[in-house]
Amino acid sequence: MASLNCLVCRSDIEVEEQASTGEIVECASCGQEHEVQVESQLVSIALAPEIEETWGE
Amino acid sequence: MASLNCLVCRSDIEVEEQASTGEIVECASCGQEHEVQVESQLVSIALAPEIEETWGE
Amino acid sequence: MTASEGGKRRAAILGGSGFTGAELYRLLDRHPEFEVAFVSSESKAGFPVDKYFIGSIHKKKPSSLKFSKAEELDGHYDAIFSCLPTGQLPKIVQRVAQHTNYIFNVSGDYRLSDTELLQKHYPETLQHDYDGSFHYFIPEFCEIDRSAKIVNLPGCMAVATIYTLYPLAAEGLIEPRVITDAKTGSSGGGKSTTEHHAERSQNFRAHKLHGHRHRPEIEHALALHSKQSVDLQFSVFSLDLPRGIMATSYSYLKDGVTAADVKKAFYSAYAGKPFLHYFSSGSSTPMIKTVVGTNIAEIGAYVEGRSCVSIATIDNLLKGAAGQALQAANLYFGYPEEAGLQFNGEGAWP
Amino acid sequence: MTASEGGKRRAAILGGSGFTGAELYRLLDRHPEFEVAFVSSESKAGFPVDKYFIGSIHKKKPSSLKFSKAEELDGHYDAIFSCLPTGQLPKIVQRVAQHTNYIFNVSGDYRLSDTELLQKHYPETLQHDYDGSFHYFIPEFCEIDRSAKIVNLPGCMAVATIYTLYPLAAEGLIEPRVITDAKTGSSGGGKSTTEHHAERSQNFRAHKLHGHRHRPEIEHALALHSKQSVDLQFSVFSLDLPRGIMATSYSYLKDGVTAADVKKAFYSAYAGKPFLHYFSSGSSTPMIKTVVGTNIAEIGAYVEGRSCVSIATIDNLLKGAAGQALQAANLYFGYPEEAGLQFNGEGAWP
Amino acid sequence: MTASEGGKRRAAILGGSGFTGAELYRLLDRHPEFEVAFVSSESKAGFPVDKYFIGSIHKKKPSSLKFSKAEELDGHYDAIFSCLPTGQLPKIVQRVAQHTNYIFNVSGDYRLSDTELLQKHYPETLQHDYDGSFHYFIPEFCEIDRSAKIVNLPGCMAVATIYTLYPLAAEGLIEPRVITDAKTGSSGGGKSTTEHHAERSQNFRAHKLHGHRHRPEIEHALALHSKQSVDLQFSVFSLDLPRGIMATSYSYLKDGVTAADVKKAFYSAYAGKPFLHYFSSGSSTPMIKTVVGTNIAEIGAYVEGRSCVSIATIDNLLKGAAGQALQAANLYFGYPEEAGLQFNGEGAWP
Amino acid sequence: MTASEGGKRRAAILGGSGFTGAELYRLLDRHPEFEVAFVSSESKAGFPVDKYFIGSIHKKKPSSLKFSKAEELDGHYDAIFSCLPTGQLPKIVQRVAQHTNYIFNVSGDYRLSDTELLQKHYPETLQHDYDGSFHYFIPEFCEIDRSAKIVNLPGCMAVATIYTLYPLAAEGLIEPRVITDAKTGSSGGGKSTTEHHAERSQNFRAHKLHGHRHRPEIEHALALHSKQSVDLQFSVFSLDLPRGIMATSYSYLKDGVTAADVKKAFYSAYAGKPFLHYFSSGSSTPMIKTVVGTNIAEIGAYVEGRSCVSIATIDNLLKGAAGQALQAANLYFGYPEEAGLQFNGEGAWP
Ligand SMILES: NC(=O)c1ccc[n+]([C@@H]2O[C@H](COP(=O)([O-])OP(=O)(O)OC[C@H]3O[C@@H](n4cnc5c(N)ncnc54)[C@H](OP(=O)(O)O)[C@@H]3O)[C@@H](O)[C@H]2O)c1
Ligand SMILES: NC(=O)c1ccc[n+]([C@@H]2O[C@H](COP(=O)([O-])OP(=O)(O)OC[C@H]3O[C@@H](n4cnc5c(N)ncnc54)[C@H](OP(=O)(O)O)[C@@H]3O)[C@@H](O)[C@H]2O)c1
Ligand SMILES: NC(=O)c1ccc[n+]([C@@H]2O[C@H](COP(=O)([O-])OP(=O)(O)OC[C@H]3O[C@@H](n4cnc5c(N)ncnc54)[C@H](OP(=O)(O)O)[C@@H]3O)[C@@H](O)[C@H]2O)c1
Ligand SMILES: NC(=O)c1ccc[n+]([C@@H]2O[C@H](COP(=O)([O-])OP(=O)(O)OC[C@H]3O[C@@H](n4cnc5c(N)ncnc54)[C@H](OP(=O)(O)O)[C@@H]3O)[C@@H](O)[C@H]2O)c1
Ligand SMILES: [Zn+2]
Ligand SMILES: [Zn+2]
Repeated sequence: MASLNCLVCRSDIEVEEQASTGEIVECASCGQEHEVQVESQLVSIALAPEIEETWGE
Repeated sequence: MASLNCLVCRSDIEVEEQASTGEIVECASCGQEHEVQVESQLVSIALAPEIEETWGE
Repeated sequence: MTASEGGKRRAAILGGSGFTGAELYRLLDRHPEFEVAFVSSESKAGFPVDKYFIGSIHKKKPSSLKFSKAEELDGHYDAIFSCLPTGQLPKIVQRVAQHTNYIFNVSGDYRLSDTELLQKHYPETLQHDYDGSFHYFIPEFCEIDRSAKIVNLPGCMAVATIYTLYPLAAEGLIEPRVITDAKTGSSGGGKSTTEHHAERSQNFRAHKLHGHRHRPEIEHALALHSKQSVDLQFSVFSLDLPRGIMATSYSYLKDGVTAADVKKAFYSAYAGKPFLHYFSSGSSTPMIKTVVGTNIAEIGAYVEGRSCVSIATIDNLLKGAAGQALQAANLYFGYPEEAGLQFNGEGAWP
Repeated sequence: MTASEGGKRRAAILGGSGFTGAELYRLLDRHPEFEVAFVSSESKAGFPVDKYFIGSIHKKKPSSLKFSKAEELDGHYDAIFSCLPTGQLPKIVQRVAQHTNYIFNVSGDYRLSDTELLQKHYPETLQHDYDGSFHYFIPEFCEIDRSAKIVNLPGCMAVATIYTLYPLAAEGLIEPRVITDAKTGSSGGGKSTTEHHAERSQNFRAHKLHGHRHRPEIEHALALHSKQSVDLQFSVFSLDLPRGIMATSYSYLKDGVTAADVKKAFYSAYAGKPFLHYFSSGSSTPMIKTVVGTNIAEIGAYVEGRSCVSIATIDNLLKGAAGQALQAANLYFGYPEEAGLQFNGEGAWP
Repeated sequence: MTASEGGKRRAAILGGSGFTGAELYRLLDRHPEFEVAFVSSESKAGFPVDKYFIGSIHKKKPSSLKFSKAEELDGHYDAIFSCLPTGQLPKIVQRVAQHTNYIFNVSGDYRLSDTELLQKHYPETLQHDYDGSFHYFIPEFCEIDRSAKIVNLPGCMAVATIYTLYPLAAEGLIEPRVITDAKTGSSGGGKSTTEHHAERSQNFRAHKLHGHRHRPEIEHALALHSKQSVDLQFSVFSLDLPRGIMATSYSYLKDGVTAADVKKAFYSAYAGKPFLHYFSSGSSTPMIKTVVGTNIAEIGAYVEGRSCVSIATIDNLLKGAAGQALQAANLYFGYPEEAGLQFNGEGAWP
Repeated sequence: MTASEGGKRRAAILGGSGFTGAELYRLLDRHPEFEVAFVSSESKAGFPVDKYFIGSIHKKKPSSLKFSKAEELDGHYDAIFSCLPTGQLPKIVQRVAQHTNYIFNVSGDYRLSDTELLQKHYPETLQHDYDGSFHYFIPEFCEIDRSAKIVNLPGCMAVATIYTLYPLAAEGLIEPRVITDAKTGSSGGGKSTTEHHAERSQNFRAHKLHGHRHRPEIEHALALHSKQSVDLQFSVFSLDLPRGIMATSYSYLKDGVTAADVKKAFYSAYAGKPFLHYFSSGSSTPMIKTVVGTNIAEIGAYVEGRSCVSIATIDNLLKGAAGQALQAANLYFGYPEEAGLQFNGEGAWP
């Protein structure tokens, strides 16, 4: 279980040991989605991809 | 059981004894809806009301 | 409360031939726990309900129920849904109240309690005696009060605006001066309108810039549930769309309040509410097209510096009226909040 | 056929980031018996599917599935739905066919069999080897043929037109010369279009007056199921609407044929078909607005003297493509025909 | 004929507060030779004309003219334009005729002469005495008849259809059976409609499939000017647009008639007519968007084999009514045909 | 300045195949004093201009002019109108400037002068040398500066917003914090867009809530001409319309400022400006429909208490771009301000 911080509101985010890259975890305080990244056992998180909109203009 | 004829295609339409005024019966050949009318035991049918549209113009 | 034979609760709809009445009929007709036993219309009395509603053309077994005049209301109903024009229910409320456990009212009649404001915006409410009690009810924020016979739902533009401001006001995050620029489709005015299609079509124009009666309702509702009061400029515009509302609120964050505080306020207020979809992450913003035909409110808040833009979109006839009323009834009768309100069409695009 | 773990059948979508692919994803995602295990897109490969689809914004648990390139297709699928642009499937069909029981194809590739017509309208089909068999399948008229690996669905305007003419042709009621004036919304052309919103908006114009490739398809399909052949003039027009098709067919009744004969032909052909709503009685006529968002075809036939006007409306992305394909899959796999295709939003008005 | 002081001709508009009346007021107001001296409206009588018309908001010097009741008509006018609802002019025609040289009538009252058809479609015309003479007048095809006091303009959908068929019929190129599928915007029904914006919006539906009263008018007009008669199936559909008509006619060429014959017929009939733009070459097809706001009819004819599709688009309020009436008046008074009918806005795109 | 033969001034259009370029071509083509001698397009080079423009289909004598590549620009022009995408003109400005007296530029390149803001919003402007001078020019507020070779017109949403705020800021009537909620049609983004008609249609959504590059332009322009500066929250929304902008600004009056002060400020600023129609009295409010196709800005200001709502509507392609540029050229060359900018279509309703 890795303990990380929300990239928006700094609240603690718990990521389970067996989490795998690409999994989405939500911050429990502000709802921000993060994408889990596991590299040689090291767990980190990045902001999750946003809905892609191609509105033009 | 009254035996009547479809007002559109003339096919037989069976109306059950206990049918009451206002009930809708469909012709089994052409689908036309009819409204049952019971007057002093006498059963007859009329074309059922249509969807009422107020489109203007 | 008595359930009808077949175990379903008996429901009546007053003003059932109008836009919101038709939607309520459609929703109740598919609801697992209700059955519609009475639908009023003055002009269509005697005409079969399922032959009138465009919404019933795809029904395989049309019902034999006919419209009745409101005065023919008789017997007992578990719930009466009133979709009459504002000002009509107060005239008959004493009598109607005797026939039911609850009146779920989508009109404006019992949304305010201040006598002066009532006199200005809802004079009929004052002019007619009603010795029961009533309750202003937003499903997501208000306590269920089973002692009140009239459960009055919020206004459609009012509630969209409240969704944009509630977390900000409840947490006391913003300066009092707030501006809401609301845009609405044409069904918001009901079936009787003098505005021609050819005039509304291909246009965008102001509907009411000052003095809209949803303004005191919003201010009042926020005051009830908030740490702070707001001083609202509320203006409404007309879209060339049949359905849908967007309310866009502009506020300034108090000194020291951050974008993360705003996110936390919205998330904690709305997470878990089945029909409130707060866009917690990033770039998505509420649209009208994706809420039309659903009971969902899309909500987002976007901060830059101290400036906060918060937006909510709803379908005025569903989350703004009929769906909201059914959601309330579900809660009052102890049914799942989403019963009869999930539409598999959600998500069709484009 | 092998069902996947959890008992659900594994489905793949090719061309899953387009308009029809998105609808199929939405439908399969809620279907009780299917699970989507692969979605192809060349341009979005690697991007999470539920982050791309507007239709997924209201999903509570986004899936972790990502788009893959079509060439990455691997393993076995109970059903592969192909939503590629016309001309693409033939290039990879030999390989794709090895990974599935059935390919349900919404493109035009395997709708015709005449070599000359194929050469003219679907040259790619001829240019690439395919040693399996295929089957043109309209759910309401065609027999299930489980020996064919490719189940090719009809064209969207073709099928709307066929619904207007099938009973007349099948019973041999009309003279051969028939005219169809079809109108379509803008999603019919797929997500890649060069037509600007500002150009299509507030306009109504001809799209293709002669030579549309749905014409031979219609003539062929009617010939297969009919006592008579028709000689069709087929013209298509563009509506300022995102979705929906109306096909209006004009025919002349043979001498002696009556309005009642026409009614009987339509009623006997369509009564009991779950998605074909024939307006048997009177004044209702098919509209686009009431079929959008549904898998329903509204159908009517209106006779005066010897002149017959028959009309069908459908949603091009549902009954014209994704819904039709799922309806076919339901029939092929022995599920209820309506599984996953009932939308509670049906009937919303206005 | 007497010209008023300042040299301008005095014009009156009956039914001047409606859609076509407002357009006529706008056109006459800028016309170099006419001045509007009387505008009738029953409901707005006494109200200043330029305060009522949206079309006048940009006028720098609003006129002081007020609406009057039709019965207040007095004095002499060079031209009276009648924009009353069909059936109203016959009631007052005897009196109105005394006050003018010509009545240019956009209603249907004096379009037909067959008593049986009048009884069916325009009963008021028969019920009221009128001892003068009248003339059905399409500016491009009909002779000026200065002996007739009533110059009756064609119906808006009728004239669009006539433009699609006239060259074919006049030259006797087609088989008699012809089909016209016409689509119209919502202003075609006038300002009093019961159709709600929310119902028409986002829809496309049939308006009248059989029995439209423009059908006998078209058949009659073509017979007058043609070598052959046509047997017309005429159906009308409703567009979600405020203005504009497209008439699409489907005909079969007689044996031996070629595409070149059709081109020659259209070109020789329409070349040189200032408001008829025949697309003689290539791929352009008539659209609604490019004729709205103009007095132009776009016309095209497209042949494949023996099948001919001919299309015309017009603005129903201009070329279909007010513009056509002014064009007629220009011809009757000997002014340039285009006077007051050139709009520099033509060609705005998109 | 040299006039061409025939006495007309020679004009060139860069980026002439786009939306604003096409409008400029249409306007100049009818202008009494200009003749278009060069039109650039990279993709259409060699194609006849009048065969490309939809706006030319009704021209009786198509011109023989063909599109050229921008690099082929040669000879001398009295005026060059640049309608290139923002960022393109700076790349070639040194060369272009040698061929003309003035460049009227509708792109954003030379609207700002602050280096930091340029770096952020218009980096190309900084990256390319230009040793001449330029001038930001709003026809109604700015002095003519004939020493500047580049006359840069304002942004379309910027100028609509400026019209709502200029009198308030110029007279110092409001508190600094101002909010503008702007709505725009789809042609605002130019002909190359990735937004599909089916996606924009039947929707209303946010386009850009924070960080729009018209914001610094507005703040800057107001500061130049005003007693006070404003701190603007500027958000933009997308309408399902091809053309038209509404900017709605919300401000608070300073203590002691009255509704009458606001009226006086607007009236004195705008009375007499030929294209600014200030609704000085009463209940009229600006609409999009009545300005589309015109060079007019409708403007209104509505006060209740200390809250002021001011609104302006324009056609983005005319008053927001091509019309504005021609109005500027008229002023620079000493022609009547309205030359070539009066459309008789003004006032068509509905
Ligand atoms: N439309 C919305 O988006 C919306 C949203 C939230 C709340 N509301 C509120 O909901 C209420 C109904 O709105 P709506 O849009 O459904 O209106 P509507 O379409 O005009 O329908 C009104 C209904 O009341 C009936 N009615 C009219 N006058 C009546 C009278 N004097 N006595 C008894 N019945 C009468 C009408 O039937 P007959 O004419 O056949 O008699 C019709 O059934 C209004 O108070 C409105 O403010 C509407
Ligand atoms: N739209 C309708 O109403 C309708 C109705 C009936 C039938 N159809 C048929 O259904 C098919 C799909 O239509 P649509 O409207 O969904 O089209 P669309 O929106 O253009 O989608 C096409 C899909 O194919 C992918 N694609 C494009 N080019 C490709 C290539 N060269 N190789 C592999 N994949 C490619 C696209 O993904 P990427 O671009 O991300 O790679 C996208 O996922 C067409 O054959 C059409 O005729 C459409
Ligand atoms: N709209 C079209 O596209 C079009 C095209 C071609 C021909 N037409 C024909 O033109 C005529 C007018 O059409 P419209 O669209 O302008 O109709 P409209 O908008 O309904 O206007 C009708 C006018 O007549 C007046 N009026 C109504 N009832 C009257 C009565 N009983 N006695 C005297 N005046 C009365 C109305 O004024 P008040 O209500 O203020 O009294 C109004 O000024 C119709 O005959 C129509 O068929 C219309
Ligand atoms: N649209 C509006 O409402 C509006 C309003 C105010 C200001 N503006 C500004 O006006 C400018 C033009 O806008 P628009 O809407 O007319 O755009 P547009 O429709 O995209 O037209 C752009 C024009 O520039 C040409 N072009 C494109 N890329 C080029 C390049 N790399 N080099 C040279 N020429 C190129 C195009 O021709 P080819 O593609 O044929 O080469 C076309 O003629 C923009 O800066 C815009 O911000 C627009
Ligand atoms: Zn967080
Ligand atoms: Zn029958």
